[in-house]
Amino acid sequence: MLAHSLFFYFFSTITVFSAVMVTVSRNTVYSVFFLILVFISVSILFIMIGAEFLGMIMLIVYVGAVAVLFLFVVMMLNVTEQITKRSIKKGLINNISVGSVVGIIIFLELLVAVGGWKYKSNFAPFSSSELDLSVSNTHALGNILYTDYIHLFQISGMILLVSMIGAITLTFKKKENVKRQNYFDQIKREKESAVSLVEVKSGEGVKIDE
Amino acid sequence: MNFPILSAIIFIPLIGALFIFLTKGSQKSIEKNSKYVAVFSSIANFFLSLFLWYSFDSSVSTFQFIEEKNWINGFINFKLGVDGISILFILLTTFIAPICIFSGINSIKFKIKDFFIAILVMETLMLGVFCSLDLVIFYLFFEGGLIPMFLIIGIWGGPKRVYSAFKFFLFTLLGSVLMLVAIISIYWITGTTDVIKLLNIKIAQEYQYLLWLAFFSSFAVKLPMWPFHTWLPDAHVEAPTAGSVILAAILLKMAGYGFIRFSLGLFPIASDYFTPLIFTLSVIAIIYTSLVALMQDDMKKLIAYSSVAHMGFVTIGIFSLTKQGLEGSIIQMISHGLISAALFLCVGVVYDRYQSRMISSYGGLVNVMPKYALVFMIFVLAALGLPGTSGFVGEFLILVGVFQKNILVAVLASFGIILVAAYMLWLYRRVVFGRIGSNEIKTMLDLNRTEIYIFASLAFLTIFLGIYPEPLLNTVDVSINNLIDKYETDINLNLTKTNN
Amino acid sequence: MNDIGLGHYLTLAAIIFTIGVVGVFLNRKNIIIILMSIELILLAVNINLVSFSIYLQDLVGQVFTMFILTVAAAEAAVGLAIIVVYYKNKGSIHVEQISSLKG
Amino acid sequence: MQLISYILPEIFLSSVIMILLMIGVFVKKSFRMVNLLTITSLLFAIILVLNQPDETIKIFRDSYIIDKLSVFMKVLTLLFSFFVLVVSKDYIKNTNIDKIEYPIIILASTLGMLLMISSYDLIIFYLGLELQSLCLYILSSFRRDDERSTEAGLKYFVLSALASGLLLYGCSLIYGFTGSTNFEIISSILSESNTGGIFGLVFIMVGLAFKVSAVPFHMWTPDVYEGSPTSVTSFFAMVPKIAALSVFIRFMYVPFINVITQWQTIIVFLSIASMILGAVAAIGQNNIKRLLAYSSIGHMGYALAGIATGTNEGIQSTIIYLTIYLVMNLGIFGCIFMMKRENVFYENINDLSGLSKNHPLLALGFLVILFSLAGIPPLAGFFAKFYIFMSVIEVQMYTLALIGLITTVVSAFYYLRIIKIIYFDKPKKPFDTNFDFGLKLTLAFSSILILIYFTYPSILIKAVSSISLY
Amino acid sequence: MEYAIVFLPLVGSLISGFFGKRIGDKYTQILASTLVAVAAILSISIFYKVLSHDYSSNKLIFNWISSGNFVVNWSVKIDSLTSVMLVVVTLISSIIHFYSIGYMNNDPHKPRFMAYLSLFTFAMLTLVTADNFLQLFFGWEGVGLCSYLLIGFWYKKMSANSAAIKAFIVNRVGDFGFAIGIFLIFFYYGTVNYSEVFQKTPELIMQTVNFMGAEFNLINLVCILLFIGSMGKSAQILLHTWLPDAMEGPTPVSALIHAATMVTAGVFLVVRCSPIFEYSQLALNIVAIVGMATAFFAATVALVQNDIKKIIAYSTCSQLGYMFFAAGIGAYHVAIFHLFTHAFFKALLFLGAGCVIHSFREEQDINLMGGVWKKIPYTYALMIIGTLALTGFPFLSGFYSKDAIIEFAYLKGSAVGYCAVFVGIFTAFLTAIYSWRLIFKTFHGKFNNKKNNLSTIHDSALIMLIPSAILAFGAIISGVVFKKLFIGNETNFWEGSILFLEPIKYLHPPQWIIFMTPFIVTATIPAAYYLFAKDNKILKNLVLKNKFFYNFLLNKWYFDELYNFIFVEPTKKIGLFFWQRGDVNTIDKYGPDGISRIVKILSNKVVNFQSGYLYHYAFVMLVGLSILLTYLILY
Repeated sequence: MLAHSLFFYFFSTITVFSAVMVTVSRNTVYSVFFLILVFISVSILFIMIGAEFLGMIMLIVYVGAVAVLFLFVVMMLNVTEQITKRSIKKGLINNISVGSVVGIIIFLELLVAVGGWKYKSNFAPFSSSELDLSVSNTHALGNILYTDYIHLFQISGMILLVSMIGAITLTFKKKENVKRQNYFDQIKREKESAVSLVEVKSGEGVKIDE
Repeated sequence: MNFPILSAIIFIPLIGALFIFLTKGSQKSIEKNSKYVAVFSSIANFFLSLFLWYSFDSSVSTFQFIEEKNWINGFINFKLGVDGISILFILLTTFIAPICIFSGINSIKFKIKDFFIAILVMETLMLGVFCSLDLVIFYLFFEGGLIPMFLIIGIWGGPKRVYSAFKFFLFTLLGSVLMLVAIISIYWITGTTDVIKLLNIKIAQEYQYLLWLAFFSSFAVKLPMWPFHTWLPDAHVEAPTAGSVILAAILLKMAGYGFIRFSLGLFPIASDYFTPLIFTLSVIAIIYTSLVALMQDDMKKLIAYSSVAHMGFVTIGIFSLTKQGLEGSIIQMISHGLISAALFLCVGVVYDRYQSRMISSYGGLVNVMPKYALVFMIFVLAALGLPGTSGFVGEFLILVGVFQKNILVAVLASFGIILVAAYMLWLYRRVVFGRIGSNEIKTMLDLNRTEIYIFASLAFLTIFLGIYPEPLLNTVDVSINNLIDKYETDINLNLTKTNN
Repeated sequence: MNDIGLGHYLTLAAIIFTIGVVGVFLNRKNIIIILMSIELILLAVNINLVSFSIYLQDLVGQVFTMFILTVAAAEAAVGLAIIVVYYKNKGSIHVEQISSLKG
Repeated sequence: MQLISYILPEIFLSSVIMILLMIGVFVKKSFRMVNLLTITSLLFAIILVLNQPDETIKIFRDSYIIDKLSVFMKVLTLLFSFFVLVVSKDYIKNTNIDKIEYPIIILASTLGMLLMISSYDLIIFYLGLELQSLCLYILSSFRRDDERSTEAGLKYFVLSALASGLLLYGCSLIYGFTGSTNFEIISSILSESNTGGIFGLVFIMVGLAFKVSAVPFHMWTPDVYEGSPTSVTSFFAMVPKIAALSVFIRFMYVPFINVITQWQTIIVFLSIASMILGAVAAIGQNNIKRLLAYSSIGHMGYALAGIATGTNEGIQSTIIYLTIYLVMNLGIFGCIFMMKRENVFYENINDLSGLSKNHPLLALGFLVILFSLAGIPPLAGFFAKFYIFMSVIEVQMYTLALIGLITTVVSAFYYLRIIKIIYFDKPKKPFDTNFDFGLKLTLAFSSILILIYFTYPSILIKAVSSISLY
Repeated sequence: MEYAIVFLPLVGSLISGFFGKRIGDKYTQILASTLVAVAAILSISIFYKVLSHDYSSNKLIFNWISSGNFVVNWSVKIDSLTSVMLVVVTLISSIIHFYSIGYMNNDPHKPRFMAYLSLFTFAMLTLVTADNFLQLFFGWEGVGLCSYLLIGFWYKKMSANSAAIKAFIVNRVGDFGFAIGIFLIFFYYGTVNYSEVFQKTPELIMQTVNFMGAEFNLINLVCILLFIGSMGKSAQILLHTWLPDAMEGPTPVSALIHAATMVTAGVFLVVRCSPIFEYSQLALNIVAIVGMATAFFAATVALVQNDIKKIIAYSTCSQLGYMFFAAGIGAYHVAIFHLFTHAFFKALLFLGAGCVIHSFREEQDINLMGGVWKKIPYTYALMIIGTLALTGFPFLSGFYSKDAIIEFAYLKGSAVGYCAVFVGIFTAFLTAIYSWRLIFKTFHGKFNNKKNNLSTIHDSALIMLIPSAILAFGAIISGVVFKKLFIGNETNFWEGSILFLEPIKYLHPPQWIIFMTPFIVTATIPAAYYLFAKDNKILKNLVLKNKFFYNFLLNKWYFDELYNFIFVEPTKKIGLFFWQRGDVNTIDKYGPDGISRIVKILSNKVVNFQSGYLYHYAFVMLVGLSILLTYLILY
């Protein structure tokens, strides 16, 4: 129990600290790194409380893919160094204190919700898919993911497809002036069409590429 | 009789409008054809409504020619019908509409096709107001009138037309949305919006006051009563002649009709309770606007203010709840419909020729336009309630009626009659008499044939009804009796209830 | 103090959530930070769900988390794509300069 | 197999998406074909939806529901996606966004909405929501060379992601405090003393309010409407609202029905705020799309008022309102798609100046639709409002009704302003007239429908009268 | 026949009005005059019938208004009073119709003039033949209208138009009272028909009524209100200001309307309502006092006026005063008798004045005339006859009627009566002075006119002189002939139309009273001749010494200025105030315009709020969230 507490406090401190650093650090690259740190520590917490599949997935998906994507974009756009000069724009929200007040209010309200939990006596949860302690977490998840939740799985596939299409549509630019190899054309080529004779009048050029 | 004559009357203009909408061809032929269609459909409608009047049985107090169709599933029926009160307004509407169209032929210079459509649609909506026997249908037509009127003011209006059109639209819309709340509330309170049923249901007293006020807000703006009247002068001033005519002759009457039919009919106790309010506002309207009218330098504005004053008479007449007062109000509304229409046409005549509504730009018109001077004189006199014109009958009956209820109000209102004479005659003097003001006036042409016919018909009716208003009085007689009887029983019932 | 229960995890989630939320609107740097803040918010949700799931002995929460992870990844991809496109047009992704649409 | 037939429309759409993707990739210059196929497949999907059994069916362990509401809403969604594609054909071609991805993404987003509409479980709801949101992010920044379009996309993305973050947080609370993600179970467990659950409710409502752009979660709306390509704006203005509202209704009336006192005031607040802001803010606008954004905020305020009543009549009135609103918006966007001079589209209100002179029919269309949007009888827009107020007054929410009516008057002002510009001002250069037949037909269809709706207003009542959740 | 009398003028009017241009000036004039003349002959025959057969009738034309128990008919009621009025109206009218043919010779609008005159005659006839108050009111306003039209006949003259409007509006003020009187009558009697009202009056003597917050006796109130109407129409003091101004109209108009007929409608009304007035001593006293005040006031003003027509107008005013105080002391028949004779001689005076003006080519200032009596002898003779009749020179018509008034006043025996005697005699004296002043200044002395040469001045055409001569004849003999009938001791001519509650005492007043007036009147002639024609130094001295008094009279006791100050200007100011401050700056400013301004300001605020910054938007969302959460926590 003590170990649990120690680990919890340790990693949650790291999590909170890193989360703060994500938003306040001046260098965007650092922000990404802190984000990775957040993910790592949270995934450790997940593993600690028994959701080891999710913990691992989190490492893979977030740290391995998402964060790297972030890093990639940050590098690509070359926006690592932030303009440090303070904003001179006036306005209520530019004031950090007001923002923090709102933030604190929201936080306190969330705590009220959390507190609501404490006062719930003998709460009997409805459980549709109870944890089967005999199998591992991954196994249990796998069991229901492809049976009961197959439709969700399919939908998430659709989501990924769409995001792929979207990312491509938005960023992919066909370069017009670059000559590309076209395998099909190459293979399809017949002997007859390989060479064609053109009569060239003097003084005029020939268009090669149709 | 199975022929749906009311629907026919309501929708003939609409069909006419549709025809005009669908006319194709060269600019000229469109204009010509649409002119014919407009004139034909409006006049045909007038004759049809005359026939309606002819076949109307004025000895029965119930609604006649009732048509009922299932409309909104389950709760609202499309119900039409007329009684002695509404039939007169139908006649007025179908009579004024052709006049507007003729006036439009004379004075509208562009988009004449659209103009006819607007007028005919307007006619349909106005007729719908007077025919409908369901609150929702009534509201539908009542509000729908805003659209064509807005366009008429805005498209064919004067220089400040945008402001006026907006003011007109928003002001009246604001007034009537409250009525919508009230109508819906009535539905939930009583379970119906059918006027005939509602007339026989007693709405609980505690609801009546608020409902009455909601209806009042709509009618008071539309009528208009002081202090909700300021849209009227603006709208009138900027509207084209035909627009002013419709506005003054019919649109304002919708509110008066509403007061009689709904405020009195549905909320007798509240009407009784709020009568002092109405009296106060009306008396203020009569005196205040008469004084304001005195100082106007714009002809149309002056007439507009005088309309406010005249409608003030109407309201006190209605809420006097005496036979004379009510009948007087109805006659006053009809006659004001004729007279104010004619007065606006009079202004329109000179406006078409000289493009100015300022009193100061005229003078000495009688020298070049003697026929015009005569016509104008007749209607000025009718407006100031000279005996022998319909204006007198209405005003006098109203005052006789009010006198029985509240002497002070009657006296103050009569005071308005003096002021009316002052500003109308002053107006006439400045415009028509005196020396010719400018060279342009010298070249102005007198009334043409169409104008003469228009004015002659209006003048004939004005004087005829002034000398022999019996046809109108006979028509409304039974309905009014019925209304008053019902009202009084309701009041007495309430009195005994509170006493016990 | 000793007993680490659900409340602790929920509180942690709440803190991270708050940081994420505040990060969205107090951040005056570039838009990518905002994206990361949003990732923080999602993370907070995940913490909530997982801890509930464990506490309730119910797998649905974890399944939910799975899908949120998926969606978050997809969202990040699309979001970054949009940022890239925007950057190409504008030459900057500084939050205070993104205001050509207003009023 | 029985199961498959219930989700046939969804399966059909997914497969169409894949097939079209294939076609698009492998057939050169295939935009026209893909577009056409998308349009036809939407129509076909409507048939499939209508073909579903006429009873309430729950599948996938009660996480997916097919009932009257979902069928009606799905038909609307598909129908208006169809219309949006039809009317924006010209526009897409002229603004060089005629890529095959465009119709496909619209299709995918439609699929997402169908899922949302039918969802009976938090997870599937969330996935549907995200599917459509992702598509919308992409769509709004579809003119990737245009700074405004991409800015719109960016803003929409960030705010929407924030909103779905909040929504998810709410979902997690609901899950935690009721132990389930299924709507019915939530409904049976959630009570007023369940603070956490109620907090979850608020978070979820915020997310939904964002989707229907209710004040104060509307901030994205004007910018996104203005910045996005008009075809996308028209999509934004119509289709997602259907899904969002039906989900709103579903949430309020199924899982949260027992805490009605809690959410009722919130919705009333949202509704009033939206009505007021929608009325007030649109007044100074010059960009017609931006104006319509505010207008749609206002309209959603009215739609929410119907939900706030907590009665079946309320839901029905909201649905009727929504339907009529969609028809009107279809019309108005049809008009906007006609604001084209020499193949350049204009979106400033002043460009309409004197339209009535050069294009009387188009002007008339504008007139009818704008008056209808303003809610003036006897046009359809009036009936929309009328039903809403009927249900609002039935439960005696007079304040809501009064504020609603007064904002109607205020908002009439800016509709009138457009009419004024069209009818009262001096004409400018005429617009092009070479429009797509589909666009013309749609415009005529919607304006005539609005115009003659009063002759048979029962039609919608009949259609929705069987919808009841309460 | 009754119908013919009433409607022939209307027919004439309509024909000349609408078809005058087509028929031609001359035929129009002849037609209109003839029709009225026929009416006159018919009325004389009616009069004869009444005289000989006690004829009376009430013919219903048709129902005018019937609303509940408010039932009013169009009708022609004939009784003795009506028959007298018929004769006066149609006779004078037809004479003046003919006269106008000559007078309006140079006017381009002859048909219109004829139409107005005939229309007026019609209106006057409906007034006198009414059997109910409403028809009376119709005629009442009808004559007012015609008066308005005729005063403003020369529409190019701004002053004429103003005078016309003034006439109409002042009359309206009177009508205001009249109308309220009618309302009151209907309210308490339930009818407005004479016969029923008169029948019911005795039952309602004790009825009190709460009117404008005070308790009144019904009958008193009704009578006073009706009398207010009369005051307006008959130009009694306070409401008299329109009459002198009305002289802007053509002279035949002044003769017909503002001397002989219309202005006497007030007297007619009081006499007609004698069955009510008889029950209200208070009202009668008021009538008498107002009458006396008017008689005196008008006579003083007439003393110093310079416009020939205005002098006669004030004289009319003064004579009307006589009639009223006659009625006020209960001598209704004498009032009518004076009305009758006055119609002749006053019309004669006006027509004479018209001839004079004609001769001087539209000159009306008597200071600019003089010394022409030889040049225009016929006119001179007519004027002399008229003046003699007016001043009450023995054996001319005025003598009988005016003396009768004074006698009856004396016989009344009350304080008011004695007062009336004094005022009557003194006013008669003043009348004589100003009348002779007019004659002498106009016809005697030096020729003062610059515009015209003395040699060009000549008598008017026969078409003008002959009608005048007829009137002169009437002015001479009407007193003698009809004295017995109208006010004779044994006359029962008025039975059924005038009610005398207490039978009149046919005593004779003391001799000195009878002789005093003729004596004064006769004695004034030479004095006036000396003052005005021979030696005007005394006069000038007198004027110089009493400058203030002179100006006071010259400016008609400053009534116009006073009214202008009290009513006209404030009304305009209030109107302007209501318009500018009320409508524009209050109702509009804070009403529609104010609201729209607020909405616009609000709109700007909201639009500025939409700053375009992402963090801003997010912030708003979160604030919204926290508000909702806070609300729920506090809730």
